[in-house]
Amino acid sequence: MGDIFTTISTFLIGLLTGLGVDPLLAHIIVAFLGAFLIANFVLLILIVNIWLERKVIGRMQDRIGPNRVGPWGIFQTIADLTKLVSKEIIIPSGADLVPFMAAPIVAVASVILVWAVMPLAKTAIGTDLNIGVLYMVAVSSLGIMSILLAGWSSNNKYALLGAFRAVAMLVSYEVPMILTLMVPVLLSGSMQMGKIVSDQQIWYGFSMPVAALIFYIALTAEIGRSPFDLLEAESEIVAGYHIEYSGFAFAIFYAAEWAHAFTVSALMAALFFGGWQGPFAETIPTLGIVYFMGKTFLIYFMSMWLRATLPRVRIDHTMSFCWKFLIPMSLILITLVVLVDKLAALAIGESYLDTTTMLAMTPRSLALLAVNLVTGAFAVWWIGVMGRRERERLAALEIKHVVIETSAAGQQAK
Amino acid sequence: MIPLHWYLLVAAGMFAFGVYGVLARRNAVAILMSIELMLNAVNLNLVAFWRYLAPTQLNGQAFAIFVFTVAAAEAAVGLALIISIYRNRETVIAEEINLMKW
Amino acid sequence: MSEWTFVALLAVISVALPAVPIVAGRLLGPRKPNKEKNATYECGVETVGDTWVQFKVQYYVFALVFLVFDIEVIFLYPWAVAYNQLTLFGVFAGIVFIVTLAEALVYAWRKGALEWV
Amino acid sequence: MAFTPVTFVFLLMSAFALGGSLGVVINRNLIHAAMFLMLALFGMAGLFILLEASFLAAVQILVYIGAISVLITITIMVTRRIMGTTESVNKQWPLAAIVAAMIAGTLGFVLLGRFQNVEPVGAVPDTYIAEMGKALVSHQGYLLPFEVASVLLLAALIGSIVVARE
Repeated sequence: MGDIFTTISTFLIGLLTGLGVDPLLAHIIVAFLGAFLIANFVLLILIVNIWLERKVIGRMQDRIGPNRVGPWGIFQTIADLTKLVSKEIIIPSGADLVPFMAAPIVAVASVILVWAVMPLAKTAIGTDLNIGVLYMVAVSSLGIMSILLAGWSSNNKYALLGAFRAVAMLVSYEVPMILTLMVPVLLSGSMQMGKIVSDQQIWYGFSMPVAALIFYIALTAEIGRSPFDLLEAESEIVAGYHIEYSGFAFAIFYAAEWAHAFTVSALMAALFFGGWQGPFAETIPTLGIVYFMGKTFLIYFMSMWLRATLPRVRIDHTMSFCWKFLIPMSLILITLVVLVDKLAALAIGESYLDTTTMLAMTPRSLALLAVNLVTGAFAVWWIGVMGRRERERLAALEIKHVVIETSAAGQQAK
Repeated sequence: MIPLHWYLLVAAGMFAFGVYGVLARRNAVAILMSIELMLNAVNLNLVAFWRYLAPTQLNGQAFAIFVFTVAAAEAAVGLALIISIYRNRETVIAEEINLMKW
Repeated sequence: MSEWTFVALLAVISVALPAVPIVAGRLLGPRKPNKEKNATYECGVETVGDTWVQFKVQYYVFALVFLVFDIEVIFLYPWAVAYNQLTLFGVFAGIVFIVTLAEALVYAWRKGALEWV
Repeated sequence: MAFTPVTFVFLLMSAFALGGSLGVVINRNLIHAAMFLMLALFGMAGLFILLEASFLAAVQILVYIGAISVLITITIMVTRRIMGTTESVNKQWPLAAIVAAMIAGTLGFVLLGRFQNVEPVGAVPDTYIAEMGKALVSHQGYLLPFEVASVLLLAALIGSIVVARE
């Protein structure tokens, strides 16, 4: 009933086998169609996303945004794309051709491959790997490789510098990402994305708000968005690792970045905000995809909002924030969570682990919420202490600076 | 299913390449990369034997996991040594690092 | 293993989708290279010396600390999957592991290895 | 033996693994050697998937390609100055080639003699990751190696920070 995905795939397989195709081959063909659809969906939705983001950010900054091509400028992205296609792909002298061309392809592939394990609805998931979460992290770590390749093969100082910086930053933020990603795995006792979503009768984002927040910050850094857009800080390293790319090769990098931004919103929705969960989504899977996309776009809107609001953080602050705040906090959080949760489970018994209904999940969620609030309060206090310490350090420097300046001025006067 | 000895032959080939690299390469980083190849070949052997001979036991996988850990630790310390030597002696060529050679 | 079929197919598609337009762009697009155009872009100034400027060791140190934390994934993820079935002792064993990792972080911090300078 | 898609994938991944290894040991340009290393590691991950060790495959990509290769690439870039101008192999390379060929020959001989026609004794249990997690923290399992591994990582970190920063 209402399960459009299973219906279509059984229909297609039936059709193909009816035509005399080998059943194995029929399955492969249907899987191929599904994969083709997903990959194209990820890339084509960018046309909407880019326009939407430019429009939204324009409005937030009291501008109109794209408004020339088509009604409300809706065809702006297509016009841009056409321009990029017709441009020459320049290979700079001294570039290493194969890695230079492979880098944007790896970048896009690493994003699209994440969607293989994304649960779009109860019955619509590419493939529910038993290591789904780990697969996702592994695949997105290939993106780091593509940046290193691009920076190295361009034979450009800025590109290399940008790549080094990007890699240092991305690997750093991968640590809190991996650590907080362990939380959904801990709670659902599985790395399967399908199981993690279907276990969320109460969303993990509600029972574990601090983990969700750390995860979201780490993801924002992973996609290189404001306030962490140091990967392409125009004023510092020109454009970063893709400075020498032009034409469609650049368009591919650009697409990879935007697709990544959309993908992490979807991940956030799936892992912490219940994915396809919603009223009647259990019985009508088609509804699930609507909920999932709705949540994804809401989170995506959040990241647009952040981008329009926040200025860029300095690179050393970015790194300290990761290593000296996010990682210690996630370690503390995980330690407390496993300890309190296990003690509570031993105290309450079997019913504690029940995830079938919202009511059954309430005790566990409350326990976890308490742990999270305590950790969150500690985190707020801690960041206050660190901020004060940094300000005092800077103030001390300022005084020294003034002293040197005055003594230099004194010498000049003589 | 793919026969077991195919995997073992691939592992043996990789191991031999690694041996050649360790013995013949001059650059210390290249030697380290060859060592990584040999460790990987060993891992492939472990996993292949696990799959064919003892899929219900955990030993094969567990051993492979510890090999991973040791490989990572080895790479970290080895590369740090190479960087340190480079800074002191301006070279990463294994033959030129002969201060301790009698 | 059959569940990986989809991943393999998606991998082929996700490589082909960007590769085809890039290759087509190279073949069909305009192609008029000249010395000026292909020169390294440095905001109009001619580039001086090798691209291979010396890099700081600090990049290595960050990658190193990252490596140590990345390895922990191998151990902690299976532990996390088994978590709901573990005894209190098992949970403590995992906590000891995490604390040892935290010690590594504290050491790197105190040594100033986490400073970006 | 029938030629199935699985055979094709196996051959492709073996080609990646072996070709990548060859590239690592003969390439003069170290950065290219590092890229070949990544190719070899990727092929290895594919072989792990064929062997139904999907957890190890993911770890292979995450740890080896995502961390160790990055570390190696950064080291090459940091120590680059005199690279590429010198010979890539030393004077004893013919001897090394002979030794390697002998090792390969001996291993191949032994393997072909002993391990042909081995049939898998059973299927991999679905819950093996959870089993692994339980074994890692139990007395009967790998509790001691598990804790020692964390100490090893701590020691490696301390050692390499001290060495790299003098």
